[in-house]
Amino acid sequence: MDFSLNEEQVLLRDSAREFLGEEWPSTELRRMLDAADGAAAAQALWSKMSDLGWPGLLVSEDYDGLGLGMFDLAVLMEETGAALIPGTLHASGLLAVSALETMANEDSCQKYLPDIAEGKLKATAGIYEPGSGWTPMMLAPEAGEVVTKRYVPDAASADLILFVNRTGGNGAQIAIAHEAQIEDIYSMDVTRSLSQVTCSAGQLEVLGEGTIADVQAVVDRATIGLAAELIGGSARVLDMTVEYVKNRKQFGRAVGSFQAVQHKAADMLIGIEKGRTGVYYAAAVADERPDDLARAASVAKATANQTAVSVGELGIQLHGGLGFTWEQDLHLYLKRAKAAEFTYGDTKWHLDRIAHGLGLS
Amino acid sequence: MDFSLNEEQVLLRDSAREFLGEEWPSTELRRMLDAADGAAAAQALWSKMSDLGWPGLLVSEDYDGLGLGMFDLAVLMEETGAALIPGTLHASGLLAVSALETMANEDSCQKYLPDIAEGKLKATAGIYEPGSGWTPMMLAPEAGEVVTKRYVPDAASADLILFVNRTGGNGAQIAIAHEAQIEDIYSMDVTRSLSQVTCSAGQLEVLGEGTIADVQAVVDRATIGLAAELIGGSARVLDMTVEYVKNRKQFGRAVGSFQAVQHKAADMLIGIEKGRTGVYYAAAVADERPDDLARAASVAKATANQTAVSVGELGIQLHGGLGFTWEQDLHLYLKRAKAAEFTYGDTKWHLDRIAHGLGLS
Amino acid sequence: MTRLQDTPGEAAFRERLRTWLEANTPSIGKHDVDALKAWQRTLHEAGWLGLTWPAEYGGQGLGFREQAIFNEEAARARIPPGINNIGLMIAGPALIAVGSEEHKKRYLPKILSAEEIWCQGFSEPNAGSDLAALQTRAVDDGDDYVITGQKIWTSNSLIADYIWLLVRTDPDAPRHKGITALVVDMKSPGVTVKPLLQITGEAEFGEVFFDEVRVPKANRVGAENDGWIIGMKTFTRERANISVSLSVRLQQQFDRLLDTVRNRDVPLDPQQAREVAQAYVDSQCLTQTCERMADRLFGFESSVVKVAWAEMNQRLQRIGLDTLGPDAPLLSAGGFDQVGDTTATFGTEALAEDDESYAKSWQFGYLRARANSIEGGTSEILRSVIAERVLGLPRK
Amino acid sequence: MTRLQDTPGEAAFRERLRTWLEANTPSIGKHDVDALKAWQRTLHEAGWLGLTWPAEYGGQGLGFREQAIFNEEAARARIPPGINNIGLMIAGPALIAVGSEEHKKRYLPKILSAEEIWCQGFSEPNAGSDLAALQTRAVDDGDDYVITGQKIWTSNSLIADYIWLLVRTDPDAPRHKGITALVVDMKSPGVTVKPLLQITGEAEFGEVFFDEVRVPKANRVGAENDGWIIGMKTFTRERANISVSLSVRLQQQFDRLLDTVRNRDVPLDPQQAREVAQAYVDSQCLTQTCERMADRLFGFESSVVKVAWAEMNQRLQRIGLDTLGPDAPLLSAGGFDQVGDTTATFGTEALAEDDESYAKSWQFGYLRARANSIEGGTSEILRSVIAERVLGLPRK
Repeated sequence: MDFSLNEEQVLLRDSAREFLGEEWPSTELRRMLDAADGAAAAQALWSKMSDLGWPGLLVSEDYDGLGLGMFDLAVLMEETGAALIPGTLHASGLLAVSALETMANEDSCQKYLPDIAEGKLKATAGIYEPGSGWTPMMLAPEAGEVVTKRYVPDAASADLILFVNRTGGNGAQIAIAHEAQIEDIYSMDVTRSLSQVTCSAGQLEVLGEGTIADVQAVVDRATIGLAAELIGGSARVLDMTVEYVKNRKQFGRAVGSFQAVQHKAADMLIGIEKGRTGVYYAAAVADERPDDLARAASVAKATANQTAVSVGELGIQLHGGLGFTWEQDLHLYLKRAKAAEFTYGDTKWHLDRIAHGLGLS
Repeated sequence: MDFSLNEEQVLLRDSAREFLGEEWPSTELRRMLDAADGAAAAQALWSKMSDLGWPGLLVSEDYDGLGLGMFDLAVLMEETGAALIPGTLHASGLLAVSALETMANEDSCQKYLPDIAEGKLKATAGIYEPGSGWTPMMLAPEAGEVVTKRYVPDAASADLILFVNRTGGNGAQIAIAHEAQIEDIYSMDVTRSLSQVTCSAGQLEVLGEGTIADVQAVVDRATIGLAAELIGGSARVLDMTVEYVKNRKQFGRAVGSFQAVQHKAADMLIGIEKGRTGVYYAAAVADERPDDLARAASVAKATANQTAVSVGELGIQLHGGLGFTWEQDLHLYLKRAKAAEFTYGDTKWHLDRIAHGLGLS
Repeated sequence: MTRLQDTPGEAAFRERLRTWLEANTPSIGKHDVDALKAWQRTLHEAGWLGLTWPAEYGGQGLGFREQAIFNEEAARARIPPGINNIGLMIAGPALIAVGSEEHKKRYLPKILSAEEIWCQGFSEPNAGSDLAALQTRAVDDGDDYVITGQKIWTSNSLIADYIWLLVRTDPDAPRHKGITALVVDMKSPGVTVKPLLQITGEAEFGEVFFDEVRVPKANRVGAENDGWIIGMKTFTRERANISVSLSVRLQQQFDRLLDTVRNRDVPLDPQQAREVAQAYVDSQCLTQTCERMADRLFGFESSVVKVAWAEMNQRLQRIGLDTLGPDAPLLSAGGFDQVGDTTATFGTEALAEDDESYAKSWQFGYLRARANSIEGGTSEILRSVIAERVLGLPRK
Repeated sequence: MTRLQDTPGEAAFRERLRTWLEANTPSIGKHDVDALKAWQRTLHEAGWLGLTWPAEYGGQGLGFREQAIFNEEAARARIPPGINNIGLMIAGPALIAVGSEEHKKRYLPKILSAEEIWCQGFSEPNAGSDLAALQTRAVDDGDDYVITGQKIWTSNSLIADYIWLLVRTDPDAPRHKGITALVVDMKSPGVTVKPLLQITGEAEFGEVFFDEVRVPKANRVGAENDGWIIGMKTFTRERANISVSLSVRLQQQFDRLLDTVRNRDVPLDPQQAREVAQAYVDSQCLTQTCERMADRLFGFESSVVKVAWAEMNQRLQRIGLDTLGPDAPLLSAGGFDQVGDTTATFGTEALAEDDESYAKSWQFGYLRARANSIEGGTSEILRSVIAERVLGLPRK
């Protein structure tokens, strides 16, 4: 296996880091969270990301995208996760693009993907329903008069809301939800918008058909992206922690010279290296060996969940009281990690899927 | 609650510690394990313990025993566990005595308990069967032509082998297994003898009747005793480890001054204090509030399992390479802990029972 | 010998208390300061506070057993949170141990009655685990000290009338030798308090700033430059008292966990059920360990209980949160008196002080528990205390 | 760009190797020294050993990728254990890096052919984690050194022909400056070896005693008193090579775990199934982490892999043991080619060398794994290495 980054990927990573360092420092993030013009901060970032082509990174060149793969996107999403950007890129550039490319008919792709790639159209996709958990087969077997989708990312600012519905048995469809009702729901992760979206069946405009397996594949790709964001965030938490314990002095020495601190920092690094491996592996599988996607995505998510929560907790612990303050950014990473832990399946869900695949249940 | 030891218990503990320090040092234990006259070493210890009345500690004064309770026995068994004595006291003085007192008729108690209390008769009880796991309701609902009991402690040197059988539904009986066939089985715990015992149904001499609940109560008392032995062993492992890391020098200082070592030693102590609490609580419940016995025994065993295995592992780790040698006694404690972990139900079994009792399953 | 049951005297005390609590326990939100003060006064007047304090200062002169029974019954009755815990658990006991007769007469009764709320000023930005590095300066000026500096992590400072303070009186002495303990009126000119917003969105702690604050020398506790020892005694007392109340809090949290999982639509899977059973084992063992080690909890062994509690509570809060399933991280999911709406707003506003459902949610519990292994001595420091002071390992 | 597939050249190499292994892999017990030597010779003659070694010393001059492919295919084919791993993984690479031309020509080919088995003499009773404390003395005596002292934890010492040895040549120099590296013939007069019985009952390691052993100075590697640096290079090489082989071993262990749980009568409960799935995640991630970090494994980052492996393998072995149920601790329960009898005898005899079923049992695996966090650098030392050398935290 070859996990090394090629020249373009190194460039993508380094330029993304530089860009986000300038355009999305903690002060901008805080402006989004606290200030009246919070939405403006998010929109300004989106425009600049669009200039860089990020919303179309996965979109094929046929639809004016960059035509890159999940591995490239994972490299980028480590950086966007490190910077705690809001959810639009994930919702539009990954989830909605994957859903359209996987399930929508040619006309619909022609119609929507170029604008999505350009960032002009912010899209999102609602898949799960109240009570469905994270298992597509648990979606309502056919649409009632009203379809309700839960955990829809970034719907509030989306221009195009897609619904992915089950159509009986293993069938599925993708549709535009016109005149949808959007109700905000709030998670621990205050950096991301989440909604419950309701649409009457008559307002659904079907764009294509597929299978439940297609739905799962769309989510598995989004899962890998989320895992990449978590690992990028974890790496940033470790950087912040290393910086702090190098400089914080107690008992006349840097606290980073105490074994108890050193060994926890070492554990953070071990988790991050392991998690990064899981993400790169799964991203490569998504690009090259889609038959293994489910298991690889579960390996990535299970590992990223464990790493991100543990690194988030340790980061606070090693900052001592300071880490417990709102002012420090650490809690934003922990909350992102803890909220993401439950998104697209928690660790138990993914381990169950792996166990099932191994014939153990 | 009052967990303090009374004067007699302090005396019992201190004298047991002194006695075992003299009579059962590591050299005697090693003689039992390695030498041709190994059985003689175990028998010599048994005779001296009998002189102290230990085999009859639980036997009521009506049958010439000391008439003490589980709390007293737990205090003693911490010491016998610390000294890694062989299994005769557990098998005869706890398991067989409890089985007889709970289920045998008056005549049989009169006939056997005085000799058991005196140590003249070494008894044991076979309860579980191949495939029954640790759940008495899984015993064969009635005796076939041949009854086979597995995991019978100390049967090889026993004078009296009791079988506790299910007799259909919730019924149970206690019987002497005459002319039993004893087949040694070997566990990681090389300090204790374990057998599979087979007896033809015609050779069973029934001594009394009871219920499956009685059987469980007998085992729950034995479980508390085993937990006490595990905690006593853990405390000894910590003593050995503290002594070692105080004296072992690397990098020009005692290794016990390194935080990584200190914090593991602290974790060992925390586990031991928690486990000792569980044992004392369960022993008090056995004496005073038998209705709560099942849950209390499960608390004690779950905690003791976790403490003993973790302390055993950490003891070896903190001794470094030396801890990995056969010559050091540490592995004998770890092997005892690991074997005992599965005896009378492993941690999952006990947590399941607690969960069931809490109405969670 | 009966170990599990109360003595006849204890049983009578418990019965009286239980009856009283059943009749009198109100429901008060944790931010309703006036009502919480009134509740403490009611408790005090009924004779249930200061159980182990001497009668001459308003206490009841009883023993540890009665205090333990109070804790158990208070947990059982789910009484409202204590508004003056620093006074009752830290400053009060410290004054009883080392204060002058005059101080005891002056301060202790009003601590009990909640007429005066106390806070504790030990930690500073550069003196956390390393308390002896504290720099808040007290300059000798006739009958007064003049105090300048900053304290941090001061619970209750936003509502406190008095602060139990450690200051540096001799900057030239060795670190541990130039520290003095004072009682300072929070209304003194030059004292300002700034709320310290935490990751939970609450400001449970504050930062206290001293800008040339004049404090009469009569407010000194113990001799000048004797403050380190007094501080240490306060600490062991803090940890002992915390230990006792911790076990109660863990019991309450476990009951809450049980409520949550029993109210689920979907039954727990075997692993989740075991996680809850393990929390039961942990909470039982911690409570009983506090009872078993009661006579050692004023020594360094209180660290054993504190470290164990921090990790048990962190585990328990995580279990509570994780068992909620896909909605786990959503605000207002799974509080034990969940209001069921999703009206919280984005950002810090979501965490407004009066959002009781959030404050009782598992999200809040999970986040708040992150501090358990930091506050009252980090688990790292306390493990070293256990190793060196309890097990006798060498310090270097 | 294809990341998961071999290049055409790699694929051809893998195909040839797989075919060869299928045709030639024997079944040999781990204590059958002669057969294991013959097997290594066969491997070497077929061109599968020393893949990354220079051709002039019998190697194949290939790259890390081919070595990784060999490791994967060897695991897949379950080839017998290597009899000369210390020579192949530690002494050989160290000689290639720092040995003289003469040494390379003399020793490397016979390491590959297993004509000469090597061991490594670094650790001493008082120099474990603190290797620089080593005391084995080499006294200068004309053309020879005269060596007296003791080494411990010497794998393969009972069958070794040569030992790769660190000795102290200048007792007056600072600790790190008076150490020299030597190659010593184990048949030299004055060398005695004592097996060191481990908690598994095996004597995988030995103690090696040197009583005035004469060693020609020509056997010195590098300059006199330059041994510390050479030793450190050996260590990073050891950890890098161990890392690669570890991932293979973890894969094998996971396959074994899968065999065990699939052969159970009773299906796994959900928690047990998740534990096995977690072991899958761990073994996958470790293997791929080794590949991903390949170019950094000769540096301090090998410690990351070593620490992770030790804990993963310990967890995996425990899972394997624990899933066996009530019979878990019984000897000859659940070996992956379990013989099914219970004829083992009481005490050490149960652990006789030829008890293959025991050696393959989960009990053995559990016990043996206890050493994983000690051997090749304790996890405590390696975590400090990670913190200080990889993350750049201060040393004090």
